[in-house]
Amino acid sequence: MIRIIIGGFFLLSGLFALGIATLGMYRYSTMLNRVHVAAKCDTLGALFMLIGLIIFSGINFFSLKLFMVLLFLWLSNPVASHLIARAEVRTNTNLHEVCDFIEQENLKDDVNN
Amino acid sequence: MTVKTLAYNIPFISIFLMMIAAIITPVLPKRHRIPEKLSCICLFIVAVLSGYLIYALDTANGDIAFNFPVGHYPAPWGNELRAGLLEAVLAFCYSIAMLLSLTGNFQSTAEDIPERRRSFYCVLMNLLAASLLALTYANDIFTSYVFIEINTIAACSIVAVKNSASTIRAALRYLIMSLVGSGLVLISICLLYDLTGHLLMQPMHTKIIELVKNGKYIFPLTVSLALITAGLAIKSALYPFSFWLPDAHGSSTNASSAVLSGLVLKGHIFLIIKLFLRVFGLDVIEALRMDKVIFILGVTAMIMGSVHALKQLNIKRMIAWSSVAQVGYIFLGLGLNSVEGISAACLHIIVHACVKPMLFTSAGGLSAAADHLKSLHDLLGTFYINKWAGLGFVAGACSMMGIPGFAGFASKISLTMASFDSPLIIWSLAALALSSVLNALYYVPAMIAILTGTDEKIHGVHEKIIIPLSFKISIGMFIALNFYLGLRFVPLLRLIMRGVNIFG
Amino acid sequence: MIAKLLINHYEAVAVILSGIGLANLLLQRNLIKVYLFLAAKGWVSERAAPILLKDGSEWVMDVDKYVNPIPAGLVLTGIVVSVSVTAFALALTLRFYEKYGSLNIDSALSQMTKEQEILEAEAALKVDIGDNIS
Amino acid sequence: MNDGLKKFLLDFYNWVTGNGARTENEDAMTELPPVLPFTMEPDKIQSRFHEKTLQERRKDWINLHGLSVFSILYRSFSIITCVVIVGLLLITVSELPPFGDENNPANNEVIDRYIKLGGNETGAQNIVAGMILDYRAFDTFGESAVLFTGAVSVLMILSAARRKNDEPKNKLHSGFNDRNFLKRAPPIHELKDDDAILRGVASLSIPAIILMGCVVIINGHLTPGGGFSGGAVLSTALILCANAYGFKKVHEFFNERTYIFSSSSALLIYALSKGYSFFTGANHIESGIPIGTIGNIFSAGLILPLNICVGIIVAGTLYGVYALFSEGEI
Repeated sequence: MIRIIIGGFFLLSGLFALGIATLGMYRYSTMLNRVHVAAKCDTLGALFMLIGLIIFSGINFFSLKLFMVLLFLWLSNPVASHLIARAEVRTNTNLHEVCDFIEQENLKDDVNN
Repeated sequence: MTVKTLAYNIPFISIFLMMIAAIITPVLPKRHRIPEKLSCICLFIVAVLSGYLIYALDTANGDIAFNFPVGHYPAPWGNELRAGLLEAVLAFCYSIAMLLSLTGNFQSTAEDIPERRRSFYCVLMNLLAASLLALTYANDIFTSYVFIEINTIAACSIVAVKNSASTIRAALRYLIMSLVGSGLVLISICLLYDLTGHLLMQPMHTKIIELVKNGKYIFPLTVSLALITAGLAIKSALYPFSFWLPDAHGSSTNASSAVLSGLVLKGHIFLIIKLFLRVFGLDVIEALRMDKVIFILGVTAMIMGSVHALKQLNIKRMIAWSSVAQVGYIFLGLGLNSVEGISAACLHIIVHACVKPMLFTSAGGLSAAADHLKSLHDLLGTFYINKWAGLGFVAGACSMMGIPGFAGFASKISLTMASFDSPLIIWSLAALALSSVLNALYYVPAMIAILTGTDEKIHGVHEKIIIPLSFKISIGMFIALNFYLGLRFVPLLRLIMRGVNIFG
Repeated sequence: MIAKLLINHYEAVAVILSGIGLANLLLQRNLIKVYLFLAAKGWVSERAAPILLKDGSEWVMDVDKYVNPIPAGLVLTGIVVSVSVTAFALALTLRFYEKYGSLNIDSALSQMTKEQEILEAEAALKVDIGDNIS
Repeated sequence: MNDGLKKFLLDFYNWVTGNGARTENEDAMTELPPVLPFTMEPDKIQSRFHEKTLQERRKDWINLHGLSVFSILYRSFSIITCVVIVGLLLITVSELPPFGDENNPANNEVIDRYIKLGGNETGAQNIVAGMILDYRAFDTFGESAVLFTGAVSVLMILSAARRKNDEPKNKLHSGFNDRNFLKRAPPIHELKDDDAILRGVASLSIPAIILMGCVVIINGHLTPGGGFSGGAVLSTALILCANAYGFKKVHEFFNERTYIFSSSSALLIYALSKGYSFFTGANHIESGIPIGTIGNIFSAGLILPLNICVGIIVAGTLYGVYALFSEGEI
């Protein structure tokens, strides 16, 4: 019983995070904002969902597989979002019109200073 | 025919030979035009084998068609190929026509396509040949779909091989139209499978007969028949769906035009014939009233194709529109919905497969004689510069007009004979007459244009162009075939009729 | 009819999707969007749920336990065909874009006609000169 | 040169190309567009631009308005077509045998044999693998050939032309070329600074991905999966490697030569082995290929090597297509 409650709590919070992500995709208009929302909420949502599922199934081979899925999602999802954002910064020539950002060379200088 | 002779294995061997030729071509050295020679040799072997198959089937007593299970499992479980007289004749004709159009355009291919691409071009040609043979022999509707897709991709890319702006655009439009066609075919195959539970043609046929007899699922059957016919009609350029054709066939390199116009369209049309005869059966087709639709579309294509061809000044586009008209003839024969009509349609497939590549090849030769210009004005007097191409064009044009003694006459007379037994006799005769007149209206001026020349052209005061031996041989063979078909078509027609009779 | 459609809802959804794909193919003038049709085409065949081979302590070989395997094969073929056709179509589109600077097949068409007009004018000029020389 | 005529010709050219208002500028007059061959004597050109005939007017009208009229007609036509087709199909679907019913026509003796005897006849635990690679292997062979055809076409269209950088012979096309736009966005791997994050993750995950791909391929006859899906997994490993370490790194062990060689030979092995089994099957000769016990890795006769061949082809092809699109060469 307690397992169902905890697992259900995790599943619901995962769903909540994913819903926020979907909302954010509509709410924001610029690419970088959208990537930000999608990356954070998706990662969090996936974590909650999978934890919920693991709790539901208990400790067995199946939950090991779920854990592997979690591991790879956490590896790949942030990196993918990072690459998308990077590509946007690199290729969008009108980026300074929508947001302030520091050029990478300047960034390096700042760090050095 | 249960004896496991060589003839029994020929359908399989010919498909596999072309496939393996395609597979090993990319790793072959590109020097000395080895890839092209390999495809020519393989096509020649396939032609010889198919000729032997015709002979074996013709002289066999009794049953003259056999099924070839591909793999260790019999009919409803494994794939199957089927070979009869009709398939053998078509395979023979395809391989000969493809061989001749490849050899005839040996030089123009080399001029149009850089060496690095030519090896890939040969791969695609081999795949095209394999898919045509497979479409001819396949006895399984899903196998047919897979090979249709191979055919589509290969056909679109041999259009795009020239890499000029117009060919890319033509290839894109061709691809988009083909995709619509294959989408419809796929949906229809899914529906048919859902209704009958089979993918092989014969079990499907018995099941469909049963369904129609019980009056079950009539509407889905009609829809799937309509969809698959429409899909294949788009791919074979039946008139209202044929606007992609002149671009694709008119702008690509000569060998591609010849093969596309002469053979690729025919592969899809033969699949329609197969569907009508072997999957649905003529009675079901008549009950679902598909034959009338096909007849009307065929007549429209015959007339509108010629009308469009009349407007063209570019010689290749003119020949391409003429293909649309000729496809109309085949559909007219199909629409008659009788064994005679379908045999005449098959004869016309063969005639067109032998004549259209010749026309494209010789048009290529003529325009090469006029600095690669393709307008009829620029071709004035080119007959005297490249006499072989000129002769080929004249023979082809006479054949397309249906002058007795040439190949086109054979199919036209058999279509006329076939329509005597049909209730649609008046319409079909009127359409045949009108379309012949229209054909003459654009082929005669073209002939006059290449035959009238200024004095210096007639008397040879121009730079000599070297006509390669392969071109001469190919045009010579084409002309010989043309006369053979025109003068001795009765035995061939009888052979085809025997084939169609055991086809269903 | 609606009730029957509800029973066959998988098929109905597949059909509607393929219709949307077809509309895209015919309506979109942007070539990239056109290829959405292919994705829809893949769906058409994907109607029946495919495989499972269950293993008790013995091999269960009973018809009731399994779903029809043939549609799975159809789906697989459909996917592979879609992949290769999409790759080919995208390659052609890339070339097209390099030649015309546009992904719109219609505007490329109008450019084409203008181009041809200019070419014709050029050719006619050549003919004029040739006449004068001779 | 006659100035009035020159102005008229320029006007005409601008009218044809649709950029007016430039004629006011005197400078534009001296810089004639390079496209038209205006080097000829103007009195020879004069004959070209005479009073417009009816046919020419029709042509002009079509040039101006034809496209919009055509597109309206085309749009309405295609919408009607689509609606009709979807409606027809919906009616058809409502009349189809109900989904998932046991008495469907599709549940017949064919399926019976596949399921009942499939295991013993093909030796494959996965019925689908047994069906596509043994019962209906000819279709699957065609399918690999489709992939091969697609790969060859893409290779032919993209790689050969781009390397030679062959400009269209006709200068007229150059106006519509916008190559610079394509080059504006440099691919990520071309930029100088290396992405430490990507590299770190790639070094962790590439071995795992390769392992996964191999498992999927090798267990193709036992579990869902097989050559096609496993090959797709392997190709992602190659693509990730290329993105993290640069295409040059991948070139060291996988270039166009190796691609063509590996996929050709894999397909050749596929074709020959399958051809052998087709041939023996049709002629009722024992093929002599052991089936093995169901459930073992080494079972199911030819299915395992065939899956490996298909995996090689698919992995190479998918990576090759990606490389061709982003690099222009494999």
